[in-house]
Amino acid sequence: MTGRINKETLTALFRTMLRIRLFEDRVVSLYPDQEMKCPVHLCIGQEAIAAGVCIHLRKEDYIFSTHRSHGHCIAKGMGLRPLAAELYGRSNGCSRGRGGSMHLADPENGIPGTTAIVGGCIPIAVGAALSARMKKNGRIAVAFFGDGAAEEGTFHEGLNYASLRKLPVIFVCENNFYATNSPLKARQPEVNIADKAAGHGMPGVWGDGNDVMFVHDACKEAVERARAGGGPTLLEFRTYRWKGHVGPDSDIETGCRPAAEYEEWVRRCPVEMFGKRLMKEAVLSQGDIDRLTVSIGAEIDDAMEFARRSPFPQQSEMLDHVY
Amino acid sequence: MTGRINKETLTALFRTMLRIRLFEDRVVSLYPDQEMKCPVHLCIGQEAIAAGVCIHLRKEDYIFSTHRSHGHCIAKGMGLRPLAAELYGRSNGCSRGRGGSMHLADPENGIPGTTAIVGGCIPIAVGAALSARMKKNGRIAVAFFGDGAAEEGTFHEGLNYASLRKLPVIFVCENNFYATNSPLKARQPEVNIADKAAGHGMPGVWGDGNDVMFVHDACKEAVERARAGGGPTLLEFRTYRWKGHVGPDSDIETGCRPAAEYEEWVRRCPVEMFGKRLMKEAVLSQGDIDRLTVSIGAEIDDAMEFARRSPFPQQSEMLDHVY
Amino acid sequence: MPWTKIQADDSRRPGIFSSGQGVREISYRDAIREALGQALDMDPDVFLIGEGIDDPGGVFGTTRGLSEVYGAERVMDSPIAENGMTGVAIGAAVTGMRPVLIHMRVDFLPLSMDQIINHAAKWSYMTGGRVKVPLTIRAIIGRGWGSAAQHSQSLQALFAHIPGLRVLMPASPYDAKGLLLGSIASDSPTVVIEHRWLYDQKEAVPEEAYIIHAGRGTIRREGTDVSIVASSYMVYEALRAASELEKRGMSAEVVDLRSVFPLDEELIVSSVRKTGRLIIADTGWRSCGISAEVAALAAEKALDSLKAPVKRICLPPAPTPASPALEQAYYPTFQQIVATAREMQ
Amino acid sequence: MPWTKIQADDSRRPGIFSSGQGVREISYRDAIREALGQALDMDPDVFLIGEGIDDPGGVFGTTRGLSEVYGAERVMDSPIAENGMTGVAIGAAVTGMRPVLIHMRVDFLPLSMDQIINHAAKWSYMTGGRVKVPLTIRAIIGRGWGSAAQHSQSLQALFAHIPGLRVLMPASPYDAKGLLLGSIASDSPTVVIEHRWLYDQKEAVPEEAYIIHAGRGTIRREGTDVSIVASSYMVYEALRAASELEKRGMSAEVVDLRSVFPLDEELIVSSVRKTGRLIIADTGWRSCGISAEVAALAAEKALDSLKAPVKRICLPPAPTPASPALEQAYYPTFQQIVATAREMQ
Ligand SMILES: Cc1ncc(C[n+]2csc(CCOP(=O)(O)OP(=O)(O)O)c2C)c(N)n1
Ligand SMILES: Cc1ncc(C[n+]2csc(CCOP(=O)(O)OP(=O)(O)O)c2C)c(N)n1
Ligand SMILES: [Mg+2]
Ligand SMILES: [Mg+2]
Repeated sequence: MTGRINKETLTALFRTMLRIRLFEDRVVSLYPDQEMKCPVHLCIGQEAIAAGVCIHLRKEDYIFSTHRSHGHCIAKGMGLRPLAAELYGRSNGCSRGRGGSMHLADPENGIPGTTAIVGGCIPIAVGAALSARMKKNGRIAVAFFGDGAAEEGTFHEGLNYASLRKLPVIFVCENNFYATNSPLKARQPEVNIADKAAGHGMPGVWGDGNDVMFVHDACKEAVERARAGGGPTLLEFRTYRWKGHVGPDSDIETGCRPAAEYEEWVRRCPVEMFGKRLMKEAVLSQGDIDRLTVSIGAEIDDAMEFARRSPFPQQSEMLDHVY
Repeated sequence: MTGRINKETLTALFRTMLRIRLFEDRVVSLYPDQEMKCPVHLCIGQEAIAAGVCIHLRKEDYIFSTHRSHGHCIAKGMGLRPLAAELYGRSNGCSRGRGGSMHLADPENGIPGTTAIVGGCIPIAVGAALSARMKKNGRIAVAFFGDGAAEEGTFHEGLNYASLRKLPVIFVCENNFYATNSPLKARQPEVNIADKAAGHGMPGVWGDGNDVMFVHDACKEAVERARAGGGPTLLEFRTYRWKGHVGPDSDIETGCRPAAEYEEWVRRCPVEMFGKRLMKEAVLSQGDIDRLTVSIGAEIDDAMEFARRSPFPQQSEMLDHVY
Repeated sequence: MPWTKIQADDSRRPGIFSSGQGVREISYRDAIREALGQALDMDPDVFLIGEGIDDPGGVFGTTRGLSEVYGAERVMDSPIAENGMTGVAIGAAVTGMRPVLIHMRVDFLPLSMDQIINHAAKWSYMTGGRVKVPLTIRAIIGRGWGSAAQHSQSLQALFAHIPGLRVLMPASPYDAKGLLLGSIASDSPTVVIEHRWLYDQKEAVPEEAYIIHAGRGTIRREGTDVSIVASSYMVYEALRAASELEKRGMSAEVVDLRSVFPLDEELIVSSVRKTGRLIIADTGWRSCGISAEVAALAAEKALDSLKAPVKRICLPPAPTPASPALEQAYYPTFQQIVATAREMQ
Repeated sequence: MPWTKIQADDSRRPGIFSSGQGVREISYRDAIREALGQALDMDPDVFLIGEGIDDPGGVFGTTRGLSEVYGAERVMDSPIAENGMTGVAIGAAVTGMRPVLIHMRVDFLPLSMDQIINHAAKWSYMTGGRVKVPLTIRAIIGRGWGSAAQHSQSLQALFAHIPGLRVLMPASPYDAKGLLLGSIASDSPTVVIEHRWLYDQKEAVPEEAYIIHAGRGTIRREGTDVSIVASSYMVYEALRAASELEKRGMSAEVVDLRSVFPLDEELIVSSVRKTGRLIIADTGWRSCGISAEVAALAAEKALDSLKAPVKRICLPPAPTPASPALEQAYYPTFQQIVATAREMQ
């Protein structure tokens, strides 16, 4: 099943998912120290999407994302040190401490920025694709966003323009069935989000966002289409976030979501499912995974340590970077 | 063909179309006097839609419209006197001279107002439908808007919510293929506007907006659905405006639109086509039509005379009606 | 119209944290929730709508439990579509309802500026007063814990610029209830801006419904040497500054604007005339802000009594930084007010 | 970067309608079109986008012919989707382009407030200065012939409140060209607000490209008795008022703000210090408007030189009426400025 994809790619996919998971797990464990003084929107449970999409992107391709962007940034190549330092509000954070978890940026790695305004990044990604077209630099752009964003006008305005101009952009909707604590069915009629693509004259695909191979394949096609001048694609990946909307705690106890629903999705852990599959197909051994876990753990140790040792921005710099 | 509809209805439809046409023709002839000191967006060529939709509405049902709303208001029951007085900026105009042509209102006839912000009226109509639902008064709401409005986020936001809540609202898109001088193909990918309904889980229908019988039938179904609690419908009627975007002149000479395209649509004049059909099917005679023309002409004479004789608002009233 | 029967408090009542004898004290949060419940009780045309207002958090507690009591048809969750949903609320308002549209953050209002500025604010005027828009929009100013640039804006000035709107900023629980009820009772669109840091403030609040009209400020503390004109959270910094100043022999009067549009010009001018010194402390930015309007008012109507240049205490001209090191310095405190007042002596 | 090679005019050049010897005079409209053409010539990263900008009207002539010369890939028509298209322009800007986004009316900007305020204005700060937004937004104030409430707003104050933005209001053809080029050359988002009634104004304008930076006003006419601080169309009313006042023995100084955010504080303050009287004439509304900010500045920095209360001449607090009978009274003219100045003597 995974055989048509080479071992390096499969390992890279798994490694990215595991890095995201372990990084966020560490955020969970360190957050109670109250040293990361910013809201964190964790993507634990959704790692397959970031990994399966970004594997197809070049360093110079663009991604744009939302309040829930740690995973996307890690998958796109942001270092864990600048990421951690940003969460700790330090001056060598990826956004020099000005952005915090919700506003990560790393232009050298194709991350011009993320925005915590729902739907905000969608037309911006379209503009990056327009820029790539005008500069003829062969780049493509990806917008990551949630199911909630599909309700915003900017979603449709962005799709309409991308399709009109056949721009090299991919719309990746991570449908985790909730926007804060509002369930999808309280916000949208029963239509697949992917099926909104047809109204804008572009292909839309939906499927299991916890299956990294599905994500990989769907996105591969979209990337090929974009690079070949075939225009945009809307991808809807169904998934689930394990933590509450914001912060390190689960919101199941507080009655925000049904426990059974949560447990069903945890059983379908994207990292574990893929790890098992790779072991079953002898791509990786348990030993490989253990070693990977240890080395990533060390990298995270280093990143967090780096962050905590780093200086804060100076108050005298308050007005820097405004213009 | 028209036999299934009774003579009164057919006559009413024709009469409404003719009233709109003759009223706007009169605006064209009087406008050069420079006494109607406001921009006028004429709907000459598009009359079948206003007539074919509003025939199904009760006095207490709501319509909301745009900068191009004379026809809708006439079809919904606004008197020609308050309409004319508004165009002349008089204090007994339908909006007491504050609104002008772009902001007509007549709440007693189910016209809470019109807005010249493209797409602005769409969610407002949805809200009126929500209100009707909450008040259980059996009313429905209609939003009239152009093809350009289908590009605005408010269009999709409005449709999403109407469909989610299955509200009694009908979205009537008058697709005249232009937004100011921008052709549709410069603004939207090639997708029927009606087909955007599917993405919002509601039925969408498109067809000839110059054929009042088609408009009548399509809207009848939508109204029945709305009244029966079946939720909203998107109707796309294809039509053409004979005049320029704004003002009494044609814009063909200035190269805004191809002459051949214009002529083709003028050949398909909705009023003339329907008149001929009614004569052919012996619903009306040429004499009937002539008499109608004369009596409407007299009504328009009266309205314009009324308007010109009416007082202007007082400067001391500048701050009235702000709150 | 049940609204005409409610008592209006036009007294420019001074108390803050006034704990009357035997009068129940409740929090700003609960005062808001009580107002909403009473509005829903009194008038079947009132409904609440907003993203997640029916969830267990209940907009920081201000709507908690209301959906259970009044049902999902009157306390409605909403899609994430601010401009569209504002239009929906306007459509309901122009056809006889009294919607209360609720936003978790002021920062989401820019998405709905079109419907607020171009539609809600102008509908009455554009229809020659034939159609009113009895719409209340609640939005909350966020602050702290790295809320950062997009979750902590204080944008009252944008609304206070637009004729047709009214803009209220309650600082105390008593006012939160009265101003909110006054806004729901009003036939005009009103933006009520709350502050996240005020929700735990407690004060004696009458149980019955009452109304405070827009356009009336109040004196929170009388003084003779300097007027500190503040609103929302800055009223507390101003009061703290006044206490501090008293220790140093300077008597500060604290004016709480409550209504930032329209302003209570009479109250502000008479305070400035009395003290001859004016400090304005606002939660927002300076340029074309509320502080500019109050300063301009003084320059127009109390110039001859001014003994010292007017001073404004606002946010620095930068988006909100995320880092705690910068965030702390970003927000002005009573200390700045104190230092400023002392310079003016 | 071709932009560093252009001459900057930091002279606070006074002339308006200055007809130099043998220097070509062109209209405000043509000055804008020339600036756009030169920007497109100089820098392949510049492009223009907006609803109908390629149509025969060409945004009241300011883009006429440009799509023929530069092609539809650089002078682009656009869907009617202001927030989305602003996002598109921002996306292009953060990835190395210099878009000029064009709106026929200021009134359409409220639809894109989210992308302007929450995104364009904050992107540089939120990314710690790593990513800039070299975006220019042009929008035009409409007036007259029943433009009414939704087609004649003058909303500069809403943008002038937001750190991260710059807001320019050229009054003269020379400035229209220089400020627009300065805005395109700048790495920060800039809102350039033009006035429909200025398009036929003519002035000597150099053929070569030049830049005027944000933050610099200019003295249009020197005087000693009163400072009339104006911008955009009101500069002309101010100049006419100054001539009228001269006849009556009062010497008025006319300050053209040009940049309403940031303001040229030094220039304003020194003028007020000189004359001791301040009238502000703005095209917009009063409350929290540009006029409030200028008045506040005087109360903060020139209080001791003020000989009379500051006066503001703005629109009445109402949406724009359609009726010509009201429209005429709605807009203040030089006569009001004259009457106001005479009262201040
Ligand atoms: C325009 C806007 N409205 C509301 C919010 C508040 N808010 C923050 S995240 C969120 C939910 C977003 O849901 P979704 O897009 O599905 O993303 P998820 O959090 O599920 O990843 C909301 C409503 C916001 N940030 N921006
Ligand atoms: C939000 C907004 N953007 C732009 C405009 C300028 N404008 C006025 S009418 C119009 C075209 C509208 O086209 P369409 O919706 O197809 O209606 P039509 O005029 O063809 O009836 C435009 C762009 C506006 N009024 N509102
Ligand atoms: Mg979600
Ligand atoms: Mg059209």
